[in-house]
Amino acid sequence: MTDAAQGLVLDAVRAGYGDTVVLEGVSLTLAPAATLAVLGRNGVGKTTLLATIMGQTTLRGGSIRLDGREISSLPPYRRARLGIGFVPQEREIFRSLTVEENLDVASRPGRWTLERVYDFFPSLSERRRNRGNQLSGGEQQMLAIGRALMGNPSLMLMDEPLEGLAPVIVEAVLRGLDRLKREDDLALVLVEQHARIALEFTADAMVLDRGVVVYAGPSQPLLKEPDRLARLMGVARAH
Amino acid sequence: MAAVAERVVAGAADTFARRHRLRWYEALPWAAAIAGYFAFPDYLALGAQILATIVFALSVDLVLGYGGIVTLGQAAFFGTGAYTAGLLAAHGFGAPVLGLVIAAAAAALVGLVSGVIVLRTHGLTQLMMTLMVAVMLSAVANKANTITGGADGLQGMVVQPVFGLFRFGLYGNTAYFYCLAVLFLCWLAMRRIVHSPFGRSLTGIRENEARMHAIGSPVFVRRLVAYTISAAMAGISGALVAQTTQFVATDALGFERSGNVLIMLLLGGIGQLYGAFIGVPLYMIAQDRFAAIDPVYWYFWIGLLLVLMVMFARGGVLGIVDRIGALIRRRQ
Amino acid sequence: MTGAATPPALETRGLCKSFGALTVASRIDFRLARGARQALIGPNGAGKTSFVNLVTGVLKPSDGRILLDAADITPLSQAQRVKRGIVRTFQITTLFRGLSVLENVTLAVSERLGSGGDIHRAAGSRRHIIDEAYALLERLALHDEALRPVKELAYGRQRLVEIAVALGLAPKVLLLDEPAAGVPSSESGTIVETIERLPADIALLIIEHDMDLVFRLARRITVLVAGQILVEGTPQEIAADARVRQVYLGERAHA
Amino acid sequence: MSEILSAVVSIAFFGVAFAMVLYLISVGLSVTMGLMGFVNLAHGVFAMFGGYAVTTLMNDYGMPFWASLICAVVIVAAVSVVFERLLYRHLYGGAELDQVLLTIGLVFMSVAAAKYFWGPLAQLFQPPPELRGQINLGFREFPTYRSFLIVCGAVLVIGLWLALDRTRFGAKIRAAVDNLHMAQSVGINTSGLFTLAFALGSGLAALGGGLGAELLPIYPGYATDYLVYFLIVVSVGGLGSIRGPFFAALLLGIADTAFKYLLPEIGSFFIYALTLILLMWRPRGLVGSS
Repeated sequence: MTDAAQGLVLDAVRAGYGDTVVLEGVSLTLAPAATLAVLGRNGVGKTTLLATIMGQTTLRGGSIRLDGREISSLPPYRRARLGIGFVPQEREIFRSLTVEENLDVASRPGRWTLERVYDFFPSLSERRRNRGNQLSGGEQQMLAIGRALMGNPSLMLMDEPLEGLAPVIVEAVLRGLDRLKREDDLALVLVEQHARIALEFTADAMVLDRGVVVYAGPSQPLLKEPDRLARLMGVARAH
Repeated sequence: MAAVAERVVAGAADTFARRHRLRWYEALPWAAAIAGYFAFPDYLALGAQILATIVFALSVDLVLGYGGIVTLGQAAFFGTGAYTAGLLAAHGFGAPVLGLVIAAAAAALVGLVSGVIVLRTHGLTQLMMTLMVAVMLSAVANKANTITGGADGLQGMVVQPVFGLFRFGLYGNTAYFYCLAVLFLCWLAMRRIVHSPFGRSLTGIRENEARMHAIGSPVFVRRLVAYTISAAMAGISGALVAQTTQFVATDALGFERSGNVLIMLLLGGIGQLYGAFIGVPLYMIAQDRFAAIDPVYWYFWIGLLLVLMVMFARGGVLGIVDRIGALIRRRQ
Repeated sequence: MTGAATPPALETRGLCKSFGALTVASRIDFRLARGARQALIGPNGAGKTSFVNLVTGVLKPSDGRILLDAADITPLSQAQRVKRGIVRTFQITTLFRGLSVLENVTLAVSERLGSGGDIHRAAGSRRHIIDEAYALLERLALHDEALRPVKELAYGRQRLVEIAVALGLAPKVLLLDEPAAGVPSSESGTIVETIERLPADIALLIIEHDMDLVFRLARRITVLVAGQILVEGTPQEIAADARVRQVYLGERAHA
Repeated sequence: MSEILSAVVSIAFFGVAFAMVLYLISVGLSVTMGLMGFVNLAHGVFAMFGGYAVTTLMNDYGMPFWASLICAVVIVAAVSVVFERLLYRHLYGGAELDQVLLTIGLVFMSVAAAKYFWGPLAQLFQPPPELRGQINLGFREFPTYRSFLIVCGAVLVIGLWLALDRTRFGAKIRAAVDNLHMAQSVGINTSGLFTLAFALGSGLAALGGGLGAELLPIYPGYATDYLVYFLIVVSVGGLGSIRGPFFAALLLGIADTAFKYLLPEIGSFFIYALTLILLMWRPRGLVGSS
């Protein structure tokens, strides 16, 4: 399906926090510029998957390769510098930094610059002098995405970017993501509770249950079979 | 099969229920103390200081090792006890046991009052508050030098014979056995406390405060009680030192005293009841030997030892003994 | 349903809580019948854990009341509520890790019987407390590991100790916060069985995402969304509810 | 009136000069405690050796005041990096008790080392000729060196604040204090940042120790005797804050001077009591956040 030397490859990854093992043998392959939705109920390991790729969990087994290079023993900052951008669930904006500083501390040379991010999210440009703790939820989300882009990643990990946003803002963020998909050639892993939105947005999907992959394949079939999706996600129960 | 399983079953609960019973090795410190009396008759004064300081280290072990409260100000209670006993003896109330009791009460009162303030906070703030209480008392003692004699020491202490019978003589027999008897009583109390449900709940608070709240334990009250008892014990230690040396100065309240006792405890092993019995003699005997040669060197080496222990041997002597024991058991 | 003669084991009336602009509980009217087997579900950030914290007294409500057996317990502290029988477990194992399994449970039993502050007698001499704790471990098949420090146990076993400590408090109302969280599927079966076998007189509220687990354990389900109760009903009703699916599967606003 | 006014001016003047020294020494401690969560009781050691370096270079090697200051800062900062890499680093995120014990060990070692190399007495410190004597500020004469301390301190404080507010390095430090994990996730090498921040803090302490040698005499007990002052500044100011300790230092410097002037008998008692009360009122310090 893909050239294993390129993109992200996880092989039988076991990982968790301290004593707890959350992921139990997760494998996935993501080609450059591909899009993947990661679905599943709360607590099945979606966030842990992203944190593991980023290097913030305890890896107990398996390997993580980025463009053919084993990165599983690298600290998070090295992974970020190799081209992984991270948009965490709680956004985790640096509160005491201004919008511009939030972007600046993450910047590395490349196609994404302050100007391009401001062009992408004009409302951030208006608030460039405001501190992180003075932003609305939507602005924080845009800033979190913009901050990840400033690192000029080849792979973006996004953890529930629509969580807790008002519908209007959800639309604005989605428009931004659509544009990102069209205009940039980065690969995208999207963790979402809103399964349908995520499936419409991505080519491939993966459903996790209790740290195990229960579905890996194209997104479209799941979108067409809501019952199957509901079953996979454990929202409905198999009778 | 079933019978075997049953025996194992009963075994676990029995083992658990028997933990507070005396073991043979618990007699060792006392045997050593008696042996020391006969073996080193010229060092009884030092011996008495060691015994009194073990009481101090026990008091720290209670709050730190069992209660999980990091304190830099235990000298506040030691000093309170020392000055109480000293001032009593300087004003005609030189009966040692009475002095001890009043000193313990005074220190407990300081512990209770400061505990109400200190124990509401955590982390660095708590650390700072313990330190503040000690330096405040130290400042008071310094400024009230007409009463305390300041850094030169309290003048005119007259300590009467113990129970009116045993004089504090030149050779330190009385001082030695007096301290040994008091230490024995403190050890009994301490042992009882750590094996009591109260002591267990302190360990619970140290291990996981949130869960103690969730099982309905009045965490603050428990800590306050422990802090107060510990203060009383530190006060007893201060009084012992004051009575047996017939001397109190402001260094009784100093930061070095609070720091040194932590080191002695770390040396022996924190939170293990017997750490004090190992760490204090080791430290004080070494200090007596080496500090006589050069006190400057002494502090350098003790500092280095501390750094090395924190980096490589955090359990102290008892921790090393435990590890060797575990190794031997694994071999078998 | 519940007659007026038997008030619910736990009830909240108009329970509100907000942190600044963030509302985590908004006029929650909730009832948990005696001996109930009920689940509380909802997406991330719905306010489930805040609800548990409000009921157990970790958080003080901005408004509203909490009743246990029809008695108002809103002003009571966490410790006092535990004494009245409101007990919780934790989503992330919260145990005395360095202490043995038996000690963990003994601490709870001893606290319940009011001897936790006892300083005079040795803990070991109170044989009835140890025997009770031990019997509890036997019931949960943890007795073989009674003397091992909790931190040496497999995580799945630690989750059982979490329940054992709660049971040591003889709860009337037991709030299980994701009892199987972080446990591999191979071990979660034991936890479900343990919960199924809990005494019938304990009112159980299970906060959980795993629908298999919820459907197996709960006879009623409450769905919490954005600090409000969206719907409450039997598992069948909840499974058929379009709103619940929407919350979980999501729709684009224009779709 | 003039007498009261004169007293007030004196107290303010000497208090502010003292505060500058306290702040320079303590600000690094606030950063290490806030950024790395490390209870560093040995911070005063860096200030002390800064003071020893300055006085030794000036008195024994005849080096000019300014050059000595710069050398002291460089030497102490470099040595502190070795300590950070060898010792401190291993206890980041560890138990508070271990950090306390390790740094008490370092304090003991440094006290002994100072006594061994420099003897028990305080070092002689002579300001350079151009900073001796009195300076007339129009309405009154003030000691030149203290005036210099105030100006120099103010310049350094403004410089430090600007550096932290306006530079990318400063933004990275603030980002790491705010959220360590996220800072790593955007590519910030926090471990390298720690070392740099540590070196910066120690260098500033050395500068404070050297500049302040007239107010806080350099002798072996320095690191223990003034420790309480540094800790007060940091805990009252608020951990991890850059500005908080400045206000705490001003408060402490002026209060200390005022009490010593007005109530010499019980001054320090009131300082400690005031600290206790402030901490009861705001356990996280003046500008500390939860």
